[in-house]
Amino acid sequence: MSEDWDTQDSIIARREAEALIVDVDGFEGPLDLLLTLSRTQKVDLRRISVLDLAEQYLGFIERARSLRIELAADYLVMAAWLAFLKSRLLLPPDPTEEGPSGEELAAHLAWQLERLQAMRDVAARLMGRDQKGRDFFARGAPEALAVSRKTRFEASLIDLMRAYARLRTRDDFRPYAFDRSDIYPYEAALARLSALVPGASDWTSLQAWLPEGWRGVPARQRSAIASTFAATLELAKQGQIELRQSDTFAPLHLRRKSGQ
Amino acid sequence: MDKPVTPPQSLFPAPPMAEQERMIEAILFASAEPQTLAQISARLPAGCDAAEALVHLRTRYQGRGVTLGRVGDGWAFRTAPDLGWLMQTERVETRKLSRAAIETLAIIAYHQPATRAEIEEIRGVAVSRGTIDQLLEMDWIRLGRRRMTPGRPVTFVVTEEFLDHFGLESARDLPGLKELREAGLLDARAMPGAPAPEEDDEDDSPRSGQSELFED
Amino acid sequence: MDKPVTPPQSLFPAPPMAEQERMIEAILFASAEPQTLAQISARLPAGCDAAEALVHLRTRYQGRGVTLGRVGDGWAFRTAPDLGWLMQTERVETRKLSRAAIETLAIIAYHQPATRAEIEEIRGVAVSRGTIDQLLEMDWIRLGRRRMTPGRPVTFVVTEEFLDHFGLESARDLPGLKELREAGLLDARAMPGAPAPEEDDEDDSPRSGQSELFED
Repeated sequence: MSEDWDTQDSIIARREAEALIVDVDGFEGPLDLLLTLSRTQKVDLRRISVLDLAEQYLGFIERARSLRIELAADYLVMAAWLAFLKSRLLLPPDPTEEGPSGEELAAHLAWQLERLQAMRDVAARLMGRDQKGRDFFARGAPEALAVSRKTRFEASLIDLMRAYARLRTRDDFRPYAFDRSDIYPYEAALARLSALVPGASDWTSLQAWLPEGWRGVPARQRSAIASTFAATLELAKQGQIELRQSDTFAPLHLRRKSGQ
Repeated sequence: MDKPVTPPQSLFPAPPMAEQERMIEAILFASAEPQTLAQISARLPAGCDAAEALVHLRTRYQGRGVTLGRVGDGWAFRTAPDLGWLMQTERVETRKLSRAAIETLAIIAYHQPATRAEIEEIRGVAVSRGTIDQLLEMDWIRLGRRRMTPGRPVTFVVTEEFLDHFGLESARDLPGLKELREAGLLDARAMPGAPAPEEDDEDDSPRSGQSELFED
Repeated sequence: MDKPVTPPQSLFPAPPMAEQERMIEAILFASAEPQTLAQISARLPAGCDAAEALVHLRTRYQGRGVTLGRVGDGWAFRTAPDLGWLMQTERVETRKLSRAAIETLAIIAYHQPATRAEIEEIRGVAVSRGTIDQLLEMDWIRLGRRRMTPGRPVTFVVTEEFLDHFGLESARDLPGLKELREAGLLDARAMPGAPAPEEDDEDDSPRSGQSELFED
């Protein structure tokens, strides 16, 4: 059937159709292609023959296939739908069959094309308007005579959404890294211990020197013990404290060095 | 002579209208961004009628090299468009928008609030990555309310910056909007036989989009 | 009638004086810097008398809210000196919100009401007191209802001010992860060999802070 149609087709139209195939990457989807094909009918979009258009489209797909041009799936879906539409339009309506008539479907397609064309037209009109920064301008030197200085923190919605996206996908690809939340830094331990040592005249277990909130939870306690222990070594080295351990793995005790 | 109405709580009479006009002129000249009536009023002394003063000011600048215009809820001075050719030095090269981005923008503007699915249905093709992103980043579109349909999709609407950029007082002034609406091209028409478009269960957000602007 | 003097080299007569005034008005309005007479003249069509037009323009703005004045060698519009007080609130320094703050804010917006512990779980690091204070002070978050769990921790929710700033109608309008990914806002470039990002919704937070790696 499409061959008959091919031979009847004028050479010019065939050339145009072939140019379309070569340019298939230039189309933004099947509707765009249909809209381009519809222009060859040289009538108002409202009076377009959807049947002819379906033929043209199917012919296009046919030729693209014969030229072994890969078409994206949505072009093929549209072809299948148009073939279905064509059969509905050509065959007398089956009274037992439910669903919309071929005419209704065709009208909807024509409307979709008209709508797409309309959106393109208004998009062009929009871009053709005078634009800020090109045709008209805002004040070039906005004044800000300051008396009160206030810091305003700025963040855009994009920043917010990106921050969230980053957080929620971080686990997918974050390289292994130490997490710092349960780390009690050595500097903090040293500062804390140095401040407390003058009051430590009696032997006290190292455990008792751990800061509030770092006891009990194993991960935190471990870190606190390590850094506090390192701090005791430093203070002992400086001669500020004495350390005592009765046995291997026995609790470590410390006190202020006598005479300090 | 009609005196400006002074609210009873103010101890001082409002400045004369000519003075109010001067103040607004100063405020709007000083700012590159449109200022809303509320923002202007907040900076004026008590008892001022910014709305009236703006009308006077706008008339005063008619036909001048700089004109006073409305941008959504705001007001701003802008140079007259016919003098744009004088401003080569100030011209900012904007990023060239792809055809897809321009069409997507137009669809959002004319159909707002529009969901991604609606944009795709109209263009007949998927919205490519980065298109929405780019328009958001340019501050030409923003998120609207979620559609109260299954899946509660996000919607997009155009911003004041969009209106300002294209010199539009409001989204109603989009070129050709009325004709499109009258031609039924802004209707939400489903494919015959397909399930009808889901109605929002919130009565105050009809699916008709822009067309509702014209409903009286 | 005195015609503007046209230099012999120009084929076209100079624009009328009123038009020259308009042009200079637009140029000075849009310029970021004061413009010298020579700079203005260079931008005007041949045959214009910028010096004379400036005199006219200056007279026109006398007593207005903005005045045309000399600044160094150049000419510029400036707020009338007596209205300087109107500009007082104008000076605002803008600084980018810190990464910690924007992340905390994002978590509250997406998960509200959110407790401090929940924020820390998602971020994987402790939230400093200052970050929360800053967001509270900016009026972007506020205290929500206490969580009915042991310790009855306080929760945080976003404010109207937040919605206003980010141009949102409600926090529920924020796109979910899936939508972010579809909009190209979320780069799904996974590390080689890493599993593909799961298609989860914002509600089912896996709450998998790295801290649990250290749990016994």
